[in-house]
Amino acid sequence: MSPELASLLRILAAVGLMLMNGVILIYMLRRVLGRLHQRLGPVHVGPQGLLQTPMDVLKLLTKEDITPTNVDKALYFIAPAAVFTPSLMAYAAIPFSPTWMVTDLDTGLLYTLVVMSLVSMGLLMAGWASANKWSLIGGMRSVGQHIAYEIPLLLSVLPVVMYVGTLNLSSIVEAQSGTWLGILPQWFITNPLFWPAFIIFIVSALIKVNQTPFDMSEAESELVAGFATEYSSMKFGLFFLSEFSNSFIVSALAVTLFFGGWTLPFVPDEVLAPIAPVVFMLKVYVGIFVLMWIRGTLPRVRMDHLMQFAWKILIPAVLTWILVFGFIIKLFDLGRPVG
Amino acid sequence: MTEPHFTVTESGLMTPEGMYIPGEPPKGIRRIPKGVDRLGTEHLIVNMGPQHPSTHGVLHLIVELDGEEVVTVEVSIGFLHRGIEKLAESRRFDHLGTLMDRGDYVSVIHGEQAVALAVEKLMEIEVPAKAAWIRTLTAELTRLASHLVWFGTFGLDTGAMGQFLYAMRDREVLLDILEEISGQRMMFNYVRPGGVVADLPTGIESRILSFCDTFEVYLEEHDALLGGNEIFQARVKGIGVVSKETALAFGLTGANLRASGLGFDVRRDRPYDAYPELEFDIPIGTIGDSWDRYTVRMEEMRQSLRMIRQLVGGMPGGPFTAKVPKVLRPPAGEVYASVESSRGETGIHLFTDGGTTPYRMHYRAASLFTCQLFEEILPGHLFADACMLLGSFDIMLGEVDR
Amino acid sequence: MWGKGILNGMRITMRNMLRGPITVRYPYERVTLPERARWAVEVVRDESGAHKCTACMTCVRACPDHILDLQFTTAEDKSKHIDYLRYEMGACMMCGLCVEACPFDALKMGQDYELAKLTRDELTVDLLVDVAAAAPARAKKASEVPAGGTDDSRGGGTDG
Amino acid sequence: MAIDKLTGENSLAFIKSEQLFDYARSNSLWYLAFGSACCAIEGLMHASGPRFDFDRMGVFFRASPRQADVMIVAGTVNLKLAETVRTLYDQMPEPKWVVAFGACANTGGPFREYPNVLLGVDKILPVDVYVPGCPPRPESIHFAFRELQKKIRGRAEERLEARRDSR
Repeated sequence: MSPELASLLRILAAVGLMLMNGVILIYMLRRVLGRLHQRLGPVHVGPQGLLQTPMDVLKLLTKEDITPTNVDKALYFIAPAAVFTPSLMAYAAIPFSPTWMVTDLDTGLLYTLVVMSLVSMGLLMAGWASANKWSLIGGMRSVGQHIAYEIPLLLSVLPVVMYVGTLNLSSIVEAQSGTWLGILPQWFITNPLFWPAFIIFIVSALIKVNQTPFDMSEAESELVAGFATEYSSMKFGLFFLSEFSNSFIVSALAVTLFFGGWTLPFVPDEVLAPIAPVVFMLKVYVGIFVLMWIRGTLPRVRMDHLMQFAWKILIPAVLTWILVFGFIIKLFDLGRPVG
Repeated sequence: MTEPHFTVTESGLMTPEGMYIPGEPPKGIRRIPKGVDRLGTEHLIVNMGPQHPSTHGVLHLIVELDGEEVVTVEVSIGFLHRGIEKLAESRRFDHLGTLMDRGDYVSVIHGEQAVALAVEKLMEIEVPAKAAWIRTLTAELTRLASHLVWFGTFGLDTGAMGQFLYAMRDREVLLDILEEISGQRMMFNYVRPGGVVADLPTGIESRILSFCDTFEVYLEEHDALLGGNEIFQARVKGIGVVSKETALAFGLTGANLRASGLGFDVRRDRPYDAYPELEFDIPIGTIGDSWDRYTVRMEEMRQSLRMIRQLVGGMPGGPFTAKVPKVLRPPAGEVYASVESSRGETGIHLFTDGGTTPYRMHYRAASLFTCQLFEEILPGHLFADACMLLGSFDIMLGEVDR
Repeated sequence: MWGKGILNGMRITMRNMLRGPITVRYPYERVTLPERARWAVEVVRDESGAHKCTACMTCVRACPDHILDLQFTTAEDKSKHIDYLRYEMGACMMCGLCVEACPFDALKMGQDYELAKLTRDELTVDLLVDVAAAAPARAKKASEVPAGGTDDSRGGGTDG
Repeated sequence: MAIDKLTGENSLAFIKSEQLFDYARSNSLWYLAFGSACCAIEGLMHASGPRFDFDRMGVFFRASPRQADVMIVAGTVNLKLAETVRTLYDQMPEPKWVVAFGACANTGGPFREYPNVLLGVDKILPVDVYVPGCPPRPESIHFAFRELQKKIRGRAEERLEARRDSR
């Protein structure tokens, strides 16, 4: 097989995975939220309601596609794609197993974070082009929160990068294989040195996925449907899918950086190799369940509280922590650069 | 965009009401001229409602926003005007309850009770003890159900779906009990002049008591889930402060008034039915912000539970209705009777001319007074807070528009 | 500490999740209605299908919404013959006042809440027409139409 | 001509795919969260609450009319509100359905003697299902949605029928 064909196949697999993921995650969200609220969630369409999201997608595909009169037609049309494409591109560098990934970028971490930050541009486009005041406020809010939390998100992964000395995601995973003293898995989450970074990462990542408690940009009780107010049919479906795809990416990043990716402690490599993607996906889905649990519990944060938290607390905190962390690993010579 | 209603002259802005002086509101009007403020940005006017998730019905607010800050608010009501007061003039006195049910459609019994009390006052009917106690019991159960709707939608306004669904879960049990007593889940048509329609069904006492036991646990959970949440506290504390003077000036009653630190409660100050024989406390807030309104209502739910326990325990025997003629014909005159509904004082002012229908009925609805307050309270808050403020006041549009 | 309340809230939602769902799977399970439940007005019939209405007009006068319409003709021997007792189900608020007023207990509040109709004409019914007697005729009419694939009354094809 | 037989509007392939889409539509009815009065509590809030859980049937609410399939008119519509209701209906994308929930939406209900109240929402919208009751139980709206699903699925059946007859 020629390398071009192989990479094409990989890209197609990533697209398929993303669509599948979106469909499964929407179903999972409805079931999990249902259970959290002592309901059932969709159960009547297909066995255990499994056909529910395919039905929704089919319906959205055949709905009338309304273009309101006063919209900026070009932007209105591009915006869903501009939101959807980055969240698809972000799949490229995620290491599902030692061999399963679209491409093993040397700057994989940076690439993923940068591509994810493109989403906010699409949201602003949608908000601006819709010629709707709710959409405009929603788009503005989303840009505000994304820009504010880009910085702590980028900075919070720095301790990991300083520790392993690489931006390559699969190298970061490899650095976490093995155990501490034969008891704990050698994931970064088991090392107290990484806890502050992890907390900051989780908070800023939650904001990136636009979910409660940080769903100001589509706050249902305030802005009707935020940036997506004027979108109908599959354009809306793309927003919907990309939101879930984002939560997958965020969870996958957290697993890669802090929970050891596809590694498992006490399992020899030859056993692990075939089941590595399964292990990875399981970890990611546990992470997504926690996201949904948070979503079903917390009320929404106010915009100005959020901004103050970012600029006044989170960014100084993460900068300080990077400084302290750098001193610690330099003083005690803790860094374990790979490669 | 409409035409700006000002002209620019050499000395500044000329509005129809006079010269605009920066930093001060224009003379005679509160509205800052459109499109002008200290940043020089254009104000955004959004129409909130009649279809908007956080207006709880069909309230229409015309909100002028400067960025995210609310500058002015105009309340537009009347989307649910269906002539309850006018239709009452063609309804017999014992049928008035069916109209009042649909006035404040969440605290239903209180409307029926107010009508019944008014007619009884006119005709000087002595209500048997048991009827009074059953009425009070159903009224307190309804108060719980109504406060649960407030709690759920307040949670929904803050973006938390869980609270809403948990509140609905508890309300289901309450509605089952009320359905068993009266026959319908919402529009009971149970209280009539002279008493109630039917006796309590057998075995309902144990159901009510077991509900009280479970709900006591759930109520503390609700309080911890929403009230204990730091995000929620940061959003409600110090927001929407209604001072004592404002509260009095706008004629607030009920929990909104008590949150401002004024302890007026019809149940205690103008007691009716079985309330004089019950032991209960009246929670009072301190500064009148959203947090006070929240805590006062939560405490009211606990007091309601306490009252329900007393009512079930001490239910007297005897007939459940007084001897009343089949067709009520009160003497000519006028009467005012009020009850403490979940939203404040619900009053009925009846004018009669000796016929079988009222000559005129006035319905004093607490939410209408709360509605007027928005134009005063909302400006200066962020838009997100404005949505929450609407939730914290607990208005019911059926009562506002009637 | 800031954040304690949030964690406590997460604990509470998890506890609620473990309590299990309370959902009634409606078409397959039903809530038993209490005895006093009031839904659409029905006419009380004895075994032979005869009703007790004497056309006294009390219910028509009692109805606050004026949705009952009773027409009768008086024969030469002063016996009343009821033409129809028309009942606008679509406007009924099911308050039960007509049933309370009826001196002959000829009316009762039904317990059937599945009242959804597809056309407006079906919202007005003649209460005195015996539905049980008319049923065979309707069944015959239905049998002429071939049965649809997914079209069974309680629960579609793939419900599970 | 030949290709028309295979893909035309009355071809079996077309009708069968329509049938599939109708099945999908009937199983994913998102409703517009717009209640005006009493019925909103029962028909929208309690019906989607934990006890009667609308989500089971794939029915959940959208706040924006652009994403809704069904409009549940729950409550009294008076002349001032009628314009809004009509606008909301016009903003919904095709195919769309209307459920008139409760006595007021059906015929004006207890308030129909008042001149300001609209005598049934079918005066301004094409109503598909009427649900009597004041307010109806949450199960009533579930039943109404099942009726609506049957109606949606029945459309393709009718066309197949017509096709068979035309041969």
